[in-house]
Amino acid sequence: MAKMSIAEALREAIREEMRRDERVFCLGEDIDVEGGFGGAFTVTLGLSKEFGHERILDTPISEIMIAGAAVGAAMTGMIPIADVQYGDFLFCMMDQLADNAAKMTYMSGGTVKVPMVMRAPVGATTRGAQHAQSLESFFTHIPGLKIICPSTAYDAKGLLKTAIRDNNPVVVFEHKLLYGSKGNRAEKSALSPVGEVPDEEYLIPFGQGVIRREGTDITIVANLLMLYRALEAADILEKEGISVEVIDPRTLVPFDYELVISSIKKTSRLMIVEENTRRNGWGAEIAAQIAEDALYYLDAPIIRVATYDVPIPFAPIMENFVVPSAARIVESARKLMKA
Amino acid sequence: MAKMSIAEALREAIREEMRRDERVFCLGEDIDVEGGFGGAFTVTLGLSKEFGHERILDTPISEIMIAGAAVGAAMTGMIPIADVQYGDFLFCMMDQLADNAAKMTYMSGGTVKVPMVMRAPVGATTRGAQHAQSLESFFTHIPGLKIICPSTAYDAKGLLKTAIRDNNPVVVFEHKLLYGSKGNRAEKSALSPVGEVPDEEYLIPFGQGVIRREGTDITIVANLLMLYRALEAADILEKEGISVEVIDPRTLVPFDYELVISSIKKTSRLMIVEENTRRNGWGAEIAAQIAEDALYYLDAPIIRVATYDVPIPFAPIMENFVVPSAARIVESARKLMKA
Amino acid sequence: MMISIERILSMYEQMFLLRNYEDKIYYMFLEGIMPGTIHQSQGQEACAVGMLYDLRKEDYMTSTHRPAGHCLAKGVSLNSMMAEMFAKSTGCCKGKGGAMHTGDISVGALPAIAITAGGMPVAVGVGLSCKMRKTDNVVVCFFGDGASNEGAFHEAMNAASIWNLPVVFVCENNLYGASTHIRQVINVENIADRAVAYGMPGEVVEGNDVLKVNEAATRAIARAREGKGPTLLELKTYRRCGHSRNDACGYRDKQEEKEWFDKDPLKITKDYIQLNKLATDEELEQIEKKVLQQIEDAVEYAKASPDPKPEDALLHVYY
Amino acid sequence: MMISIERILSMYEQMFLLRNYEDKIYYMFLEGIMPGTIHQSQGQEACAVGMLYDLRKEDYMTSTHRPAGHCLAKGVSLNSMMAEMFAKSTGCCKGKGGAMHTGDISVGALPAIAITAGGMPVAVGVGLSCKMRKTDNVVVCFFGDGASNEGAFHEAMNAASIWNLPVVFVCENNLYGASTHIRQVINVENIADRAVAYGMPGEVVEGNDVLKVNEAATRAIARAREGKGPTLLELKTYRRCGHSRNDACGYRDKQEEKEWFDKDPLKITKDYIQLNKLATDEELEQIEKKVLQQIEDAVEYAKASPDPKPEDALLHVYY
Ligand SMILES: Cc1ncc(C[n+]2csc(CCOP(=O)(O)OP(=O)(O)O)c2C)c(N)n1
Ligand SMILES: Cc1ncc(C[n+]2csc(CCOP(=O)(O)OP(=O)(O)O)c2C)c(N)n1
Ligand SMILES: [Mg+2]
Ligand SMILES: [Mg+2]
Repeated sequence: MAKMSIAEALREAIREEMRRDERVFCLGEDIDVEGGFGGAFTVTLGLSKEFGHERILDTPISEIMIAGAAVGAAMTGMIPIADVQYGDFLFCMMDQLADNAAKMTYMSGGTVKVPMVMRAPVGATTRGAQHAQSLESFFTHIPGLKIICPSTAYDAKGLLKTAIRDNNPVVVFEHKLLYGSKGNRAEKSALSPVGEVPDEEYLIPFGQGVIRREGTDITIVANLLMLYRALEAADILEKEGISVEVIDPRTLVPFDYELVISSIKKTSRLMIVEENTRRNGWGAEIAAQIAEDALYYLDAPIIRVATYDVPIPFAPIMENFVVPSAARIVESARKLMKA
Repeated sequence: MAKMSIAEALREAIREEMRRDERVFCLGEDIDVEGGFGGAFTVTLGLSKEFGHERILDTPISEIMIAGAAVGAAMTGMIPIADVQYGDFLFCMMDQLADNAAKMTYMSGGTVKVPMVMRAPVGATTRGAQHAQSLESFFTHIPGLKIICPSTAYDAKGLLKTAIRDNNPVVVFEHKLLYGSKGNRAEKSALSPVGEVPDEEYLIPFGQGVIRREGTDITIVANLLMLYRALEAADILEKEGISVEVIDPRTLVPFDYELVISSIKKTSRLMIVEENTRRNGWGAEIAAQIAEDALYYLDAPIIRVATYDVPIPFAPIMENFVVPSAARIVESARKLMKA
Repeated sequence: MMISIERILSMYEQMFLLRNYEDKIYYMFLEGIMPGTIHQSQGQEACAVGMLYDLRKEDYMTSTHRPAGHCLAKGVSLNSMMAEMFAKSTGCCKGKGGAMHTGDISVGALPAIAITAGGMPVAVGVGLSCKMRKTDNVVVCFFGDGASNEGAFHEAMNAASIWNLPVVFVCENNLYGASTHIRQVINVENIADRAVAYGMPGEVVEGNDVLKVNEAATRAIARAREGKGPTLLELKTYRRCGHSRNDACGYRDKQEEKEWFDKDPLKITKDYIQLNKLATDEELEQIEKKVLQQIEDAVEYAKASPDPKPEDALLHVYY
Repeated sequence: MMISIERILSMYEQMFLLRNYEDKIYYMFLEGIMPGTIHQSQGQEACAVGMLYDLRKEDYMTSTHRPAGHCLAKGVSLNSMMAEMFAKSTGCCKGKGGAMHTGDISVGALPAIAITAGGMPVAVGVGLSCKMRKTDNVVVCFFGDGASNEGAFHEAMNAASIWNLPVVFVCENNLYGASTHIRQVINVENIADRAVAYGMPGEVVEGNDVLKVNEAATRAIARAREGKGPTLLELKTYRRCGHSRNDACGYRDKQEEKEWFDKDPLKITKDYIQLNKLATDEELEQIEKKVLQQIEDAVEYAKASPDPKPEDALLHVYY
């Protein structure tokens, strides 16, 4: 067992897969320039030492090309791991991801495969509105993509390895405040959870959530940074005698409904916590699906705690107000118990 | 009162607003080349005769530029009406719409306004996966945008005029099978509703849905083409003694929850019909919101009837299978009554 | 030097196939027995055939919303192309792709991409793959004059150049992007002139002369194969058909149409053959009859093929 | 011809302000009393001042993730800039924009756009607006060397050219896009060479010499004002600072750094003034002291300014 940050775990996953399979390569902006950053959050730092700059490919600032090249390489025998510095820039390559990556297999009647991975850091970190968005829900709406969001080092390594071996395009959402990036790429107010990672190889299948904390009164589904806020809230609520079960879905497409339903059978109350803005967030899909399949298990309305429907403001005072805090989760949980 | 197709109604709205306010202009690909198409669906056909090619501006095939230019012109005293030939191409300009159009007012602390209109045809018409998507739900998730979807000639004119006078970016989703485009731009299997349009000027405020058909057993919320499929289904269901109330929201952001809630107070059953793919569609947001605010009025689960989560296949047999049909709505309604 | 007889005859045969395949589709489409829309390539046969004639099966091609000629010339089977147009389960995309997405990866024809210039960054990735896998395969990337104004064009051209990739960028300049004349949307004489912005060789080619196209293709493909990097070829050509469906081309100058219609690539090649007595009229007729029969057979095959099942729509979302 | 004394002195004063504003921010940021991140412009002062010195208030400017110098030179108030860095309600964006989005439309400075090249299509729209409203206003559009590889660059350059818009495209080539040297990502000598692809004049300018920049600016701006269309200016310059935050620039060649650091735009201008005896050292000191005081005052103003209320975050989503 080694202790690792999420950035290190992702790096190890990439390293192991690149050693295992020479078709795997990385491309992105500033991912491992000599003396550079190793990507915006150090995930690919130093990999070119072992694999060279052909397989750790620094690109021009050309997002359309990065995504398109990943699609083309994936269709013809390679396994690209592409990277954007901030998830927000996925909008610049949206067409390639939505119209090509997601549809090539289908449009070809299943004769073409697109085994690519698209990595994107998300989360608000006082950078202002264009470097703060959580874009999961733009992509869960696109059939043909798989969407994962690891929140621990263990999951980061196991899920990324699974993504690399998947024959379909997988978008990996990683949280800026969870990486544990070091040096001059360190993030203020980062949580940077360090976790145990087995020395022996392991893979984590998609579609299996985990219960991060057991409880009996309320089920909270939360991903990435919001998972930690939910756990923080659960501690506070416990002191008030409210027992919260916290579920980390780990992957959004596919999503582990069984786990959530088995949990609400017990708690009969559901809250979803998400960092993306509320309207049409992935939490809406979960809520709607549960309202259709498991309504009868619920004793109270389904609550979503999400970022308010505004662009992310720069001022920390305002950013902290719009992004769900442990306090807001606690407050919503109290209301929910009274409902 | 004049009878008009939706394409004609949109054209009249643009014509009136361009006459009223010289800041209003149109830009897009092939929107009114001499001897050309007047846009992919004839909406802007002939307008250059009256307004000239400066104000009916044919552009290169450059979606990023089209959207960005609309943003820049809007911020500096103009009111652009931009156009994409197929809604799918919005992905090519996603960054400009999501990061600039939607956020400029906010990022500037309210000092800058972006009064632009982005028009986009949606719907599956046997063109294959890249010319078939309904993209409403990618945009309802973006704070700062308003989203409208007129389904009648009367609404098309009244809502578009309101959009043009709005100080914010408005995305207008229009349905290819509802335009009533003529000549060589006519669409096979188009519905092309013709509607009464008053001769005197009128505007339709955003956020006000309408009841297209009254009923007592089930409330169906449906937009664009799905509205007509829902009405068709309602006729069939009536013969079976199931009374359906059909609501056309007309605008998705803002959304008229009051109307829906007042309806389900009566029917206690809610179904949402949408043409976009199901996962994370706008119907999920409506369902989630109702499950949070009005759960107690419901006697049955909230049902969503949407396009299956697949890219749109080319073969009509398969396309008709994945897109909600009146038959599928009827079937779901019967189930819902038994629930 | 004089081209070999069977070479020129088979080029003519291919061009004749492309032309008559499209014409046949056009008539059937007007009859209303075909779903969707069509973007046809009559008049641009010399581009597809000249560029792809010497490509290997292992080489790749990316195409556009106007892919029929490219696909047939790259070796996608006539039957599977026709069946796709009829939305049959035997189509090259099993009826899921349609006219704008035909292709067959087994012969190196990627499913066509209908997003203008959307295939260009993909071609960069294919070139990267050919290079990284240490093959000497190349990619021919087709796009139009209008596509050269897309951001995707710029990003793809630049990347292919700095990475020295085996990509041949082929701009079929048919003077129009839909109804818009290229002169109205670019401020340079030739699209090939844009190659200088990427330090890439650019060449203007008479796109309706299959031999001229093939000569340019030979140079560019050899360059790519030898690892010397990408080339931009601009093939000057013209649509004999509408942009799509029953487009009457009201936006085109009649004089311009006449001049270009006179430069019919099939006629140019046929004249060359006859002038140089490379085949008798009988031999040519034989070829043409054979091809027309193949097309009829393909139509029969397609019509006789089974429709996909509605539920097949749920397959192939994931590989 | 010799430049007027007050002109060169006020240019120097502006450059001195830009440099010391950024340096002050840098120290305060390291102290940790400032939120977010910083992308600074030390070393590129001659670009901002030379380009914008003669711009009218009614003229427009679009900027990037590195906007401080541009904004100050365009006339955004020092106090409101500083207050925005402190995330105060008195900031030029009321604390909502932050370091990457500073601007003030009332002086023609659009809120900076932090998406690389994202401001270029917007500048096209501003140029369109200036033209359609029949004003003789112009737009100066700043972007970086790295931005010239974005599709947005291509689409914007082409549109501005075919529509003959009053846009001056200014590429501040500081040799790096983040950690990536421009040589690794383009295959042409100069970014200005890309102008030919759009039929637009392109010019390479010594970007650290404010007078040379100003001369080029004067020509390009006059051309735009007279309705003769856009120009691409490439200003060769260099960052004296990191790309962002506490970046030690480990990716830069030390020799390269030394050569460029010697070409300090402030020193070049000061030397020019002293060589031509346009001001005494006392006069220069006066100016510098005045500016340093203004900066200290701005810091005081910012610190004393009220924070926004948390709920203010809910305002201004819509106009
Ligand atoms: C991104 C995008 N924008 C617009 C369209 C609509 N469209 C289809 S074909 C076409 C014209 C393309 O012109 P060109 O590149 O010259 O190819 P050609 O049709 O002449 O073969 C347009 C605008 C599209 N398919 N994709
Ligand atoms: C679309 C997009 N991609 C990537 C980034 C991340 N990023 C911020 S600045 C920068 C480098 C830009 O280089 P250049 O254009 O030369 O400007 P400079 O930083 O040198 O001023 C990058 C890659 C971004 N902000 N937007
Ligand atoms: Mg063309
Ligand atoms: Mg730079």
